[in-house]
Amino acid sequence: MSAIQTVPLSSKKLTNKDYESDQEVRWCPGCGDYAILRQTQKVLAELDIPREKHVFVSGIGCSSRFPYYMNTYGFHTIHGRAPAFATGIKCVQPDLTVWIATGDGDALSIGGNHLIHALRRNVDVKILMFNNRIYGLTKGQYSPTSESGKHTASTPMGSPDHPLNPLALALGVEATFVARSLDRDLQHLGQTLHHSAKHKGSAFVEILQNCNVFNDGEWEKFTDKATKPMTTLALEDGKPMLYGPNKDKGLRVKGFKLEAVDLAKGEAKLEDIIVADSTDLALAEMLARISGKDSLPLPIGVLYRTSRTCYENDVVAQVQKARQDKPPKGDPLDGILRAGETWVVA
Amino acid sequence: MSAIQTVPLSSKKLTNKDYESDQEVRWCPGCGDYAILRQTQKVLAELDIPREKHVFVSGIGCSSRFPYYMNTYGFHTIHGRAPAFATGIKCVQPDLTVWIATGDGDALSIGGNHLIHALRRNVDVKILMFNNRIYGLTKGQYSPTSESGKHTASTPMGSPDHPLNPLALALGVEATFVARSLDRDLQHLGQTLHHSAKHKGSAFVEILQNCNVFNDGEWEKFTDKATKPMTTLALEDGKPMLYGPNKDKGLRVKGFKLEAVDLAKGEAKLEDIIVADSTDLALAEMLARISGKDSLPLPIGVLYRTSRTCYENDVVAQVQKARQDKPPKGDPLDGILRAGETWVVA
Amino acid sequence: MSSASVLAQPTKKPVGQRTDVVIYFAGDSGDGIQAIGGQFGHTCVRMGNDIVTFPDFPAEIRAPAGTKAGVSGYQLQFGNHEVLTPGDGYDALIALNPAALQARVKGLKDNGLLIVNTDKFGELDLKKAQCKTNPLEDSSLDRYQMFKVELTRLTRAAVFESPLPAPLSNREGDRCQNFFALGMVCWLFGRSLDPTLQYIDAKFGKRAEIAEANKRALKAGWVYCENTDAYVSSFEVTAAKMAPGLYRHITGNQATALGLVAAGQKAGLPIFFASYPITPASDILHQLSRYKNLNVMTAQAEDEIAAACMAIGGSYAGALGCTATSGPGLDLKQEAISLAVSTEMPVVIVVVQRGGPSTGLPTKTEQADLLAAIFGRHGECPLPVIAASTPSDCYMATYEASRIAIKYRTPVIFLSDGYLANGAEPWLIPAAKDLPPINAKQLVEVNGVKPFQRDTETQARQWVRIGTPGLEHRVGGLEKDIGSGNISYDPDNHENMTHLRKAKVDGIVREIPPTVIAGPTSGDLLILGWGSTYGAIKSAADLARAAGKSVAQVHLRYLNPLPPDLGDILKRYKKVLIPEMNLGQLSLIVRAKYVIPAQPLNKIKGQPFTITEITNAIDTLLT
Amino acid sequence: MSSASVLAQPTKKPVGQRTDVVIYFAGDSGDGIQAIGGQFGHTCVRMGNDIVTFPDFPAEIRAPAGTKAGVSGYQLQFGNHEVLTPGDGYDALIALNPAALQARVKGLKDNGLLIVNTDKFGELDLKKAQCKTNPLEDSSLDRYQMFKVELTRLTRAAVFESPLPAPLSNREGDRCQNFFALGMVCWLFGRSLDPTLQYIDAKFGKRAEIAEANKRALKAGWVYCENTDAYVSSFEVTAAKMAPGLYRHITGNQATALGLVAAGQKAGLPIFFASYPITPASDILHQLSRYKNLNVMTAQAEDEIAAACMAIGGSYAGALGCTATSGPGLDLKQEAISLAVSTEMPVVIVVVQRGGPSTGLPTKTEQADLLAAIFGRHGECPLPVIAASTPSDCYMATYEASRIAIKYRTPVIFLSDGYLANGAEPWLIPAAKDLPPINAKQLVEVNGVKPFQRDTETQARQWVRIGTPGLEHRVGGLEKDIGSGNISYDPDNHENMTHLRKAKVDGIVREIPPTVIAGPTSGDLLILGWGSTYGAIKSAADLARAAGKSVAQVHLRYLNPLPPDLGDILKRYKKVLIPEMNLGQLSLIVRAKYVIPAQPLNKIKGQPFTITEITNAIDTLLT
Ligand SMILES: Cc1ncc(C[n+]2csc(CCOP(=O)(O)OP(=O)(O)O)c2C)c(N)n1
Ligand SMILES: Cc1ncc(C[n+]2csc(CCOP(=O)(O)OP(=O)(O)O)c2C)c(N)n1
Ligand code: SF4
Ligand code: SF4
Ligand SMILES: [Mg+2]
Ligand SMILES: [Mg+2]
Repeated sequence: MSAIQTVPLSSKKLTNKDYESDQEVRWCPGCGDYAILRQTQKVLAELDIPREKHVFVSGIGCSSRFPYYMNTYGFHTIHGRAPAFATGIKCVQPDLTVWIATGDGDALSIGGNHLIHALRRNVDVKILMFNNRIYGLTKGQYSPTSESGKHTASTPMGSPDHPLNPLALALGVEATFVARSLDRDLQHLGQTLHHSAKHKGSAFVEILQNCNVFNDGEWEKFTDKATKPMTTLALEDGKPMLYGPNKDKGLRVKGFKLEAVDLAKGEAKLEDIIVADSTDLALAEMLARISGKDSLPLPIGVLYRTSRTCYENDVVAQVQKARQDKPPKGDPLDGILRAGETWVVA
Repeated sequence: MSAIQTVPLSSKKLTNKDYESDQEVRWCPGCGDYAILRQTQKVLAELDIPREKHVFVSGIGCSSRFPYYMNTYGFHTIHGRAPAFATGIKCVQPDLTVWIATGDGDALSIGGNHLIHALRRNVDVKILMFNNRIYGLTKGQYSPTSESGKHTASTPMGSPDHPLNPLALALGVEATFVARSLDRDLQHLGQTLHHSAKHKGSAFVEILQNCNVFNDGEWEKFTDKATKPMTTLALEDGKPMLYGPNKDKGLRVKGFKLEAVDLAKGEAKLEDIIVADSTDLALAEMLARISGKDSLPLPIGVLYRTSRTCYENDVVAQVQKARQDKPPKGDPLDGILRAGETWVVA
Repeated sequence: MSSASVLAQPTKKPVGQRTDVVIYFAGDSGDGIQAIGGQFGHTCVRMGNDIVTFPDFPAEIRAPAGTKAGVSGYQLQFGNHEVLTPGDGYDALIALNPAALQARVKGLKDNGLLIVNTDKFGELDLKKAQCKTNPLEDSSLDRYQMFKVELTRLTRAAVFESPLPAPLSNREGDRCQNFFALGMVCWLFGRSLDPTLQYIDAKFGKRAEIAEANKRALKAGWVYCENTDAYVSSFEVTAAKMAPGLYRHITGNQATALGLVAAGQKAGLPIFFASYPITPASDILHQLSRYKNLNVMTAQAEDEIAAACMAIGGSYAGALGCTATSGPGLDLKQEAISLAVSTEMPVVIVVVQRGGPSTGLPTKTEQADLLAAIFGRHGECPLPVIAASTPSDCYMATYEASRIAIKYRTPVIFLSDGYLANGAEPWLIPAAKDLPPINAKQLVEVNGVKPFQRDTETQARQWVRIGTPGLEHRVGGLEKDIGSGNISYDPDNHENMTHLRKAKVDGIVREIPPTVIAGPTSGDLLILGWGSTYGAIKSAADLARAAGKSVAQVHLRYLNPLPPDLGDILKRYKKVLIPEMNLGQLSLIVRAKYVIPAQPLNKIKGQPFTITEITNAIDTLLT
Repeated sequence: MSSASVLAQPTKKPVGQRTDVVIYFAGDSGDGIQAIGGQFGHTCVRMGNDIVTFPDFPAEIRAPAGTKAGVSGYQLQFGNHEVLTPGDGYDALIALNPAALQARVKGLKDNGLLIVNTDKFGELDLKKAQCKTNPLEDSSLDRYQMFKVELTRLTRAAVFESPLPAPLSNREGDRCQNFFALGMVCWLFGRSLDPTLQYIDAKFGKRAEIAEANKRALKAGWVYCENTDAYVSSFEVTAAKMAPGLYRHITGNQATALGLVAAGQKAGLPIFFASYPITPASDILHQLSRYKNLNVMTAQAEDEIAAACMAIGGSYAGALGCTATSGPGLDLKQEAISLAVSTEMPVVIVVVQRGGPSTGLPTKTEQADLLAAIFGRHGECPLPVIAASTPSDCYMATYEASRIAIKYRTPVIFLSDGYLANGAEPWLIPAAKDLPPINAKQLVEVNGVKPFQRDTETQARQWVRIGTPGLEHRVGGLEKDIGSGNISYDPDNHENMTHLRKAKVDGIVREIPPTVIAGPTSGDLLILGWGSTYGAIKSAADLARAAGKSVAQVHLRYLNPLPPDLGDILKRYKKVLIPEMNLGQLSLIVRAKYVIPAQPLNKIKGQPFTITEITNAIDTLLT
């Protein structure tokens, strides 16, 4: 174990309020970030973790202002690098619960490399990526998740980029926990955050978030009460993948492809419907490819989870092992200064 | 079309020799890079592209010395950034054939972000990633593809990182061409390079390469004549995935998993064996997950290909369209200087 | 579209005369302050005044309503003479809420006009603004001419006076308050409403009810002043004597974008501009992406490093590669710029400086990236650095940066700043034909010239058009043999190449015209400046000379290399004062190079110098 | 393991005496030159000499055999007095092939001893080395004492003289040539074979046949000289008078690693070292990853940016965060370092300078990152910069950098260079107890102290142990209110914070002991230096004083801030000379700060200064 330790107070039960910092929240009125903030405060209050053990790390962006509003430890760093800071923090104090609040630009554009390395290393951090498919803070340029052809401040003739699929990327680098939720589905968001907090290892959570100033309505068809039942599919392990207002539509496999079927119309039977299983990587990859643009409903919830040693555990374990195997004798510093070949001049 | 044009010479048929530069090749004797160099020279001589239309761009590393040895245009840039340079080059001269020579460290460690963005944008570059699972040039530290637990100069107690799977990463970001080949299988390498050159769009080719100084024998079981038939599977579109010295072993799907079966032992029939289809993404993802560590053979060849607009095409097309739609009148510069609201002071 | 100048709105009240006026509009981020500020400036210009503007807004997209942090401001000076700064104190402050009042009233001159919206001084409003007492009721504002207006109520009354072309919510109606305020200000300073009426039509044309509501509010504000009994009087500022010709408005970022386009056109090269958004530089990307019809390619890269590398790749392939960023992005680009130095690629790097260090004050101005621009790369890695002095000057400065980059085959850093970038001024539109030529000769055929051969005058190496048959060669960041360009580890060669790189940049002095001295060519004090401090320094120096003091001014365009005659000039004055919005960066270079004890005058508040601050420094030094 | 000193191998031939000798081993990259160079140095040390070494190898892992580009060299001076540089000219050159001869013979003194392997002068060898004629046959080498040896043949004969414990291929046998050469050199300079015999056993112990072959070659080389009729004579260098105590060898990179470990131990903090490999800094990571038992965590990051950020994260979490890199990596880390300045995180950034710009000369030394270290970040972003003067001095310099980082809660840059990093010297091992204490107090409980409260003396803010209940707070890179640490856009606050950051760093002068002047405390000439030029400057200054000249020397550890007494000292000399392996970076700062016309002496060849070069500059200045 690292030498850095703090003494936890006996933690009395806390409420959302206890997680609100004294700083004014400075997002645009109506921004989806508010809901995410409130849910996060709520989930933290429900967790069995003392408040002082939470650290929120962020990069730069509207979303990255998040730490200021959480009455926990917080580090608002530089654009795109939050995963690297978080890795340092985790190695030195592995018992902290480290959260990263990041945007689609922060995480996937300038920060893409740090993100994929944190995920493959399985650093035990919870990454909440607020995906509004736009750069909010810099006033409306397209982001790596913006659809191609998008007209923005920097692309008056349409974006020439093919978008990144955040979940496919996370799976591609073998993230151990991959999920998606929505700013406007508070309950689902709360649950998903809860699952991510409980996961030991990197948890990647894409949160579809509305930027009502620069990209209003981007996710409306998935969040609007009227269309949501048909456009989204809430995954629940062990349950068949059903959706629709009457839960009578479902997903079936055909070859290596997923297919939407209508049970009511007799297109398939319940047994044909795939049962959600977040431990199945190949299935997760197929689900991750659903874009919500065609007839298939967009999966929300936990797409994939597995378990693997966390990076910081290995880092710390090596120190422990070295200290056991080669316990420093006498003044340890003198020991290493004098190690190796030495000679005496009289 | 961009304004930058060059006049091609009527190209006489060239040979390997014509692609050898006058610079001494400075890799360690026995390094796998030599074979890759020779095959590339050979493939280029066979292509129907004038020599001066080839540009080799590289980052830093042993592998990144590649451009110096090619008698084409070449740009040895900085560590990890070759894809960004190549993107600039392609936008300005889209008719060049741009190659990137890179290492596992250059491409996936410091350069991971540029790689994934070039791939998703589908910039028409051919990325040859020499994967020796080590940092050669800096003398033997572990790389992002090194297996975890690996003992290297920087990890005397073993690497704490879970490795990246380059092909799964490329698929995760929707690369349009994903392949693998070996430094020691000259014919296969030549073919694969040929396919990549013919692909319009980003081609990502992982080449398993031996660094005989710092990581000797890393791929031996896949390259050694004795073991190769059992450990590798050469993909050929339309052909069943058979392998083994007598081509009597094959791959079959079970659920969402691949399974090795022995036809000779009657474990399956030929019809059960999957037929290679490089247009099937889900299949490609499953194949990409084969690590070669368990009983399944490592797939080599083209795992996946699809077609999508190239980034630079869009960039150039927008310029063309703007010039058509808003053709500058008179002195075009005066035109835009005077555009918008103006007034006269008498 | 070109439009004639407009006349003042006729008023029935008496009108005073002024030579210049400074106005400050302040309100919430959501109140439309930038819109009416810009519109007022535009109106002044159409009426023949010279103006300087200074938008000043928070770093948040929309900070919490009603708080001081959320205040958006727009300062503007207009006059009947050359106007050089947004002005020191304001003659009038329009404060749409208590927070705006609290945050900005410090700048209002004694006896200045203070317009406040009394409808926004409820208890909650005061609390959000952290007012302990109501400033309208305590005597804290006694030294101003207060003009209290029930802006919200009056606006609503005007907007909903008669049926609109389509229904509008109360909230939408309230959004017209800014135009009511603008209407008032137009009356007060005898400004025409026409340009604003045109603007409203153009902007809201698609929703006639909104256009109509705003027009009603604007006119109502004007009429309110014309009819009100409140003791305020109208002032007029006559037109300035401006050089005749065709004018337009221009901000520094627009001018920067146009300068690059101009360079591309004159050089006959495509522009390849790759950038990553960052305040206050993003607009350059936005602007350029609208000039594609002039052979401009734009790319939004994944980060600043990629942007710089793409730009270099673009230059390598024969375009003029450029990129723009601000401080944090400059740090990130340095390694790539270093490669451009080593491989001699013509690239223009625009740096719009903002408050640092780190994220610092992203929407505020500063000049603290000069040393980073000159010295911020590892190794001996010289490159030219050029700066602009006013928003419109960004045009020629960027053009010059491009010209030098191309002629000398070198990356060039052009330093702008937040104040230049967002500030607007009227601009006598220059003619394309008057620009100095740019010779962007590339080697496009085998003619005996080698890729690494140098121009004997400039030391620039060939710019080979890649793709040309017979000129295949390799470049890279390792040290190169001075003759062949092949990799060389030879010690003497490295020293020679290092000197060559330095000599090449130092040789750019031959591009620098004789330094212009405003004022006496020798004397008591020389004020040496660079960048956006120009206006304040000139005003203060002019004032000092008018007061009989021996004060001269030199303002630098070339920061590296410095003008060849500068050393001699500096020695002709007893003292040298260097005002900078940093802790003395040009001072350091001047002291080191000329070994003279130049006096720094530093301000580092995210705000431009006021004339008074410089005047005070002059007075201190001369007594 | 500690080992006693050894005695010279007994010889039957006459032995001359020398006070010091410079030897240069040169051969192909694959010839094992670094091994025998190191082993020879080690032997000298064991015999009581002082030594300085200078390994000099190509950037390629293994450049093409037989070419000049592939030459690997090892220069070494040993003496019976304090040795300060690897020496100017060599007394002896051992050239294992024509390329090595061609590339290095320039450095051999007239009448110097030249040992060549005649078996390697075939036509192909000569061609690879680009020799037009055979240098052994033309008269180009007449001014040297040539000692021609059929090294390959003789080695084979020795190795295969009798059966080996296991069979060995010819190629493997040939690999022993370097030890044959070493055996010869040991005879020539009266060195014991014992340390090398021990080394061979330790290194090849597992393959007895290889160990035996190498031992045979070593001894054969010795015997060959003892018996040969060639006219060469043996020299002896007696032991130097070195301070008594326990010694070890140390390179700069080892010393740097140990300095960090020492700081962690003394501060009672874990070390969290995150780095990305880069020549010549990688070894620091390698070293530290072997000290995990001393509470050292090491991480190989995905790039330099991540490394810096991880280190800062480590400091934020309460460890001493550190990172090491070289020039290109410094560029990349600057934005993160800027955040560490803004948030006041104690981080040590080691920069091992190498030839630039860009990739430059990665395996060669240079001092050209000083200005980038001090000024290379956007905004006003001050931090302390510290340098070491010898390989072993890296220990104390790194320790001091860490101490200051922790005490002042600031990132500190420690500047090493390629010459220090790879150079080795004997080191009188210091005792842990003699190190100055480091007070790494962290706030670990609620006791009325606020997270942003400052120490009144140092201005350092609290180092809050995150995870402590009741101290929850937020930090970030936006400007912070000077009192509360909350985000503040207030203009005056920004100016105050900017001054505070500068004052905090400037205040570190209180840590700087009075400057040590070697030589007269006033006089004709002061040589001011920093970093690895120490030995050459000291030697030249000592020589000049011995020749009756008024020459003093000051060598700086603290580059930012500079020592408080430096200004006064500089003024006491008629002239100031500043030798640097760059184009005058310290010169620039000294000239700017003290407004004195200090003279730069610049060398930028990837090679350290020779004593002669500095002596010449002294002579020029003093006549
Ligand atoms: C190094 C650097 N480059 C660029 C910026 C400017 N910048 C700040 S936030 C941002 C993108 C924000 O987009 P996103 O991460 O999606 O966050 P959002 O505002 O949409 O929540 C950019 C480009 C910066 N602060 N630092
Ligand atoms: C910015 C920067 N960081 C680090 C380095 C040092 N460096 C050079 S090559 C390399 C890694 C090489 O590994 P890889 O890409 O796998 O190439 P290989 O040598 O194995 O072919 C590193 C870390 C550098 N040159 N520049
Ligand atoms: S700009 Fe968009 S993302 Fe940012 S605070 Fe406003 S609504 Fe939210
Ligand atoms: S170090 Fe390895 S990869 Fe590099 S040249 Fe040598 S064998 Fe090849
Ligand atoms: Mg976003
Ligand atoms: Mg490698």
